[in-house]
Amino acid sequence: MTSAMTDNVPATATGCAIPPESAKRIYARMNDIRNFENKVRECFAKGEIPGFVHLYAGEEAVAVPICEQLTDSDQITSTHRGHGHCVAKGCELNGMMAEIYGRATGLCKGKGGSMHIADVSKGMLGANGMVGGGLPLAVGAALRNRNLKTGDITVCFFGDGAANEGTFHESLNLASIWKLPVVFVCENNGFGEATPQRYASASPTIAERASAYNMPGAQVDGKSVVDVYTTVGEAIERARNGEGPSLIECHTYRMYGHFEGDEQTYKAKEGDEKAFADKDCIPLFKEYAVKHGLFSQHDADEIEEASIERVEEALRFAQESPLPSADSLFEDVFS
Amino acid sequence: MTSAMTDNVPATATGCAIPPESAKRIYARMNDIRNFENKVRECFAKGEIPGFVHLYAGEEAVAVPICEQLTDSDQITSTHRGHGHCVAKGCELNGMMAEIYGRATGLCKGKGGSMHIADVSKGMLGANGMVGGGLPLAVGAALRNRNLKTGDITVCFFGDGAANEGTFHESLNLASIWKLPVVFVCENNGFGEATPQRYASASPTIAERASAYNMPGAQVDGKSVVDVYTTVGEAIERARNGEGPSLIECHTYRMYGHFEGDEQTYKAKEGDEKAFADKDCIPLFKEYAVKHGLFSQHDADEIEEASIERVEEALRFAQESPLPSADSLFEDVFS
Amino acid sequence: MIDEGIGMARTLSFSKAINEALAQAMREDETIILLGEDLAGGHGVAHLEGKGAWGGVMGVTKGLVEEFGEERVIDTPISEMGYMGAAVGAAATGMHPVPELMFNDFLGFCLDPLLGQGSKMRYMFGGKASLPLTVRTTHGAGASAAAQHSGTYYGMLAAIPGIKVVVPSTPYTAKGLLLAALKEPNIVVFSEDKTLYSSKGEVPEEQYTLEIGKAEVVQEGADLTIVTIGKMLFVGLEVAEQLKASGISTEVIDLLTVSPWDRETLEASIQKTGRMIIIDEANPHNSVGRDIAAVISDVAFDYLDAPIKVVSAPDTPVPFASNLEKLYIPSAQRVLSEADELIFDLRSAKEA
Amino acid sequence: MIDEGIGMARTLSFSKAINEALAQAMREDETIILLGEDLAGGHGVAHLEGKGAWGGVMGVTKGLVEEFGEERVIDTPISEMGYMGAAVGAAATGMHPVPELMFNDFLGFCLDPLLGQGSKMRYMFGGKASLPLTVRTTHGAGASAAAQHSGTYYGMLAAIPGIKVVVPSTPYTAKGLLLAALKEPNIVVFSEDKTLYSSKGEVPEEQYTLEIGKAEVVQEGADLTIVTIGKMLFVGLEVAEQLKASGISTEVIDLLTVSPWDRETLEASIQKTGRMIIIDEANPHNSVGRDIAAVISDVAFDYLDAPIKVVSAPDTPVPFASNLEKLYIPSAQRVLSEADELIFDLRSAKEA
Ligand SMILES: Cc1ncc(C[n+]2csc(CCOP(=O)(O)OP(=O)(O)O)c2C)c(N)n1
Ligand SMILES: Cc1ncc(C[n+]2csc(CCOP(=O)(O)OP(=O)(O)O)c2C)c(N)n1
Ligand SMILES: [Mg+2]
Ligand SMILES: [Mg+2]
Repeated sequence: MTSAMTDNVPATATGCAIPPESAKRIYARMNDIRNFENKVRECFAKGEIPGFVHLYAGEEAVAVPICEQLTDSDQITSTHRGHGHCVAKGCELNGMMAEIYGRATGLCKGKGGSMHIADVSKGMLGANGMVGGGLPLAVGAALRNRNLKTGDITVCFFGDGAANEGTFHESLNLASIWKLPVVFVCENNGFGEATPQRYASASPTIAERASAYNMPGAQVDGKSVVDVYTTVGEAIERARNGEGPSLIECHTYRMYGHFEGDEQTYKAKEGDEKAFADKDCIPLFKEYAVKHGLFSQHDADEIEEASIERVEEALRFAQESPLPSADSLFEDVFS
Repeated sequence: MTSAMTDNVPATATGCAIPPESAKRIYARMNDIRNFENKVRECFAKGEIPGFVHLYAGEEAVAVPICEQLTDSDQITSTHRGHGHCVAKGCELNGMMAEIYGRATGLCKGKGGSMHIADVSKGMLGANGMVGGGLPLAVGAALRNRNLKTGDITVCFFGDGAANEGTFHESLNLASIWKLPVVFVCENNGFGEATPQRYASASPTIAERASAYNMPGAQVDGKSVVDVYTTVGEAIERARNGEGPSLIECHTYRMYGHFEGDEQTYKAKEGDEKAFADKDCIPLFKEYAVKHGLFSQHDADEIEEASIERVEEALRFAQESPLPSADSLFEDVFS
Repeated sequence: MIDEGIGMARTLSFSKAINEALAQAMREDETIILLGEDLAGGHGVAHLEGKGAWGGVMGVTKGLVEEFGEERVIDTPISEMGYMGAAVGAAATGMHPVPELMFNDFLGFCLDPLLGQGSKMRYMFGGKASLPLTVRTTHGAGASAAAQHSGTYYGMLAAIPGIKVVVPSTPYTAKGLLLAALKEPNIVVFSEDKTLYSSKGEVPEEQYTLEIGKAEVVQEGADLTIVTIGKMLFVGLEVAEQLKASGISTEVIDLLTVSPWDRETLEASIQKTGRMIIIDEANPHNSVGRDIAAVISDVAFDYLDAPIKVVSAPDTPVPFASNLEKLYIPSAQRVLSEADELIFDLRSAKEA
Repeated sequence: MIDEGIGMARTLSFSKAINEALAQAMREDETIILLGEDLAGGHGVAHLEGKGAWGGVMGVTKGLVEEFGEERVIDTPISEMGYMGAAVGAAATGMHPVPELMFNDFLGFCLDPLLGQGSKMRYMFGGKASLPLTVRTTHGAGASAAAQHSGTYYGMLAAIPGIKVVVPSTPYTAKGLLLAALKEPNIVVFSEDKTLYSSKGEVPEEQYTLEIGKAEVVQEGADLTIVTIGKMLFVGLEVAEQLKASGISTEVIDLLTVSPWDRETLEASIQKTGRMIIIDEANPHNSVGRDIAAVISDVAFDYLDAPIKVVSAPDTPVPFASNLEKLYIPSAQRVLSEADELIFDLRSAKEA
């Protein structure tokens, strides 16, 4: 691992490790997440979507470049803010939108909703409404990878707030003593609900907790696709080589509220926090990619248009899909 | 705090901070624990005591010099290996022995037994059969101390094994962000049941985990009364002064098995571990105390005799005490 | 703001009634502290100094940090086991903590302080500890919150010796029961149906307590007893209303305390009516509803004119899709169809 | 060592029967892994290399690490939430983990993986996950282990949709049910009464399965049905024996699976006998015993000659003192006294 892993300042890009094909897919998926989320937000405001909806918008540069480096048989665990992880891991937008609409054609037949979208066949082990609930699951998936010697690895996404749950402690300790192929990715967006991370966590950074588990820890600018790609890429490499787990803290920020309806009075209106909030990872990446010749402006235009079309199509699909049948209430409790 | 707090090698005594009166009381209580435990062991082997019995013998130099620096209104939380903490905090031997015998005159009317001896009036919040269960309780007691501004502090005893429970993580984090008057004392006896700490914990020491909670951490030779007295004394001082929590790891060793009946095949038969095991904190402290004039050999003889007599008396008291009445089965569920 | 006269009942929402009970009790008893996630919110944010960002995820504790400060309205990290255990430790040393578990579905993160520690402490210590502790939490489906945020688990807590469990149904019962809990030297779990928060009702401004362990006969009747828990009161009343058309006189009893539940009131009722339906939104097995049915079927055996019916959620997690969730929650229609024989017999008897 | 012939039943202890089931299943299915505290013990101790120090705190898993190695018999740190959650994650990705929760009293440290995650996963995912997971744990008073190590909490787990719960009573049922659980694609909690470990019984050497969800009629009878859970079988048999002297013919049914419990067998029995006593060592409220009583009182209402009696532990934690603990556990004497009316009537009827 580079020294960035233990450095206190976000790493900066030193070159481009991202192949052009990957860069295009990354850009497409970042757009898919943003467009999908904006659409969900719009339909939630119209009252078409019920329940709790936690949007990932603004954090695309975390999940997407990480999942780009995973195969379908690698697993990820997710959070209540899971739409982004789903898209990044390759879940179908149609099935996702239908799920959020509670339709029979949803990825979970409409029985899970926003907080539980899953597609195990894609290695997406489910959005998870329990904060900290995904960490032990990731340890288990990684244990399976170790025992069955499949070469698969597991990426565990969790928030800065989740890092104060006991499951964080137990899971990192277990993964370390068993040297499991897992990468713990903390999405530090500065808040757990309305509570700042700097109040809730005794340690200034989450990354520095890695040393308590004898594993490498690093911080990275979570708005930079390249930084995330590179640093987490090294951790993924470590995991694949059987060198054990790592903890990477990605500094990011929610574009919207904790959930839809949140007035966000706790967000800074000026200063460093506001400046960081205003950095948008999507145009930043486009600019970088075009400048470094990963794709052209024309490619970008095409990708953007196609993404909008996909999301429109997903919405149509969801809206036209049937509700689940009454019988399905009783199904799927046991195999 | 001294540099010992962050040093990787056990601190050594640099002088004697223990007043002579304290030294005598410490020596008496160490003897009380040892004699009490040996008696319990003997009576357990004879079949007079049922259930699970976890002996503290060998670890006296941890609890006693710490509790010597506490008042009756300071609180401690304890573990399944709680007899030593009880004696150190001033619980009556008669009531303790009667409790272990399940008699009506026991400190808990015979309803708690070895694993639940408590005397809230002495600030002893109970031996605790749940590994890691005491840590959050200590945070709560310390929160009470802070809110009611009583000047009391809380000492939380827990094992190396307990340091892998999520409650360790959550409790240290809470205590730190709220700057509570609590001292976390890890009794690292090298094992959790039959599992070595070096396997179960990813971090080589427990003390180094303190930095994840932004609090001072130290290791100390838990067989040395003076080292424990001094280092934990500083942490107690910190707590009393409102400077927040500390974590002290006391290296110690069980004289007997995890519980009575354990064959202890996992213990080393030679080498460093065996050498450390063979160091007996009680004669070591006597030697030190006599040499430094804290008390005389004659004082020591008297203390030893009186202790044996107290334990004999406690046994008589227990054996002659009545069983709890049948009605008491239904009592004490609610206030 | 509204009526200020003592003894005057104003119309308050369920959540405001709870808020008022907390504030009134906290003014009188400085040992009461609140602990939970975002009870205030925004702790440490400069421009919010002294003000909460949220006042609870559902706004129930709004304004309390402003009045009582951050030492008594304590925002916690997401550490349920830690702060619930701390509440037990604080209670054992003389405070009266009121931890909030945002959703009872998170019980899996903080059960030991309740099951392993708090509920057993007084007993294990031979009576030498008191646990004045009020756990506030929420339950219930109907908010499209899906399987992990919609469960009804008061029954799981009611199974534990050493814990009392209260389930209010209206703003009036919420305030009176919460004030009673805040005077109890025991662990009381106070479980609020999240879909009731905006419901309104008359609530006296001054303090009053409702006895924990006492059910309320909301409507007297002669032919059938319907026992309800929490929000199911309104389902029970709807059923009673529908049966009235057939001349059936229904006694509706709001259980209010699910542990210890009020055997006396229920027995008196069944001795009069001979028939009982219990409506409990929890999953069916090992539920409070079944507990009551088992006990009343035994002790009132000779008075029973029909088997006791328990109407509950199905034996499944809570589904997300709104149409399924609606089928999940017991409704008047479900009660009528599950108790069809009993009702048919009653109707026939009336007609005869 | 003992008999080697296929189909031959040897006398084995309850714990050895469990051990044998684990070993046999692990030989055939490499996805089965065991996780728990000191299942082997002494991990990392040089002079124990490849050998366990303990083989489980009560010796149940002795010898397994020697045969299957440390990758499949995994000693865990004291991190119940971590390893129980890991078991769920491993199950969802194709393993069949067998986590051991040393005492069911520690449920408070690991409930979320069961309540919040595992039991709901398949449902929330619309049927797109399978959870082959067998949780072994222990329950029961009688070992002077006091309040935190003696509870009986299978009822709490049986209340959760999506979890099956099995309680074996004998070495034979233990082996057959555990082998069945190890073939199930669902979460099965296998709860062992710790005071039964040294009990002996006939056990075939080869593999066999007993159907999960099926009760066993241990003894047929015509006048009274006694339903027992786990160790309570022996209390039930003792009662039956005593009643025999009065000419009362008792059907004794060993429930074996407490969720889903075998309604069919119980209904058939009560239709024959008209009287039922259920013996369940759990605390009374919201227990499996009361669940059965409620359901059977309803569905077999017309067959009941007397109220169904549930004999259970009192509504208290488990006391330490041996004399109190003895009173705590349901005994034949307690059954006879709590069901005195029912038995008096039966006796009178026989004499008449
Ligand atoms: C066990 C549990 N506790 C509390 C909650 C309520 N809750 C939902 S999201 C959230 C904040 C999570 O913060 P963080 O982990 O930083 O993730 P973020 O929302 O910032 O992405 C909380 C407290 C929950 N869902 N689960
Ligand atoms: C929550 C919980 N998990 C497991 C156990 C079983 N158990 C009792 S003592 C013990 C070992 C504790 O080790 P440590 O904390 O180092 O304390 P020590 O016994 O060495 O003093 C274990 C695993 C328990 N009592 N509680
Ligand atoms: Mg966050
Ligand atoms: Mg230890």
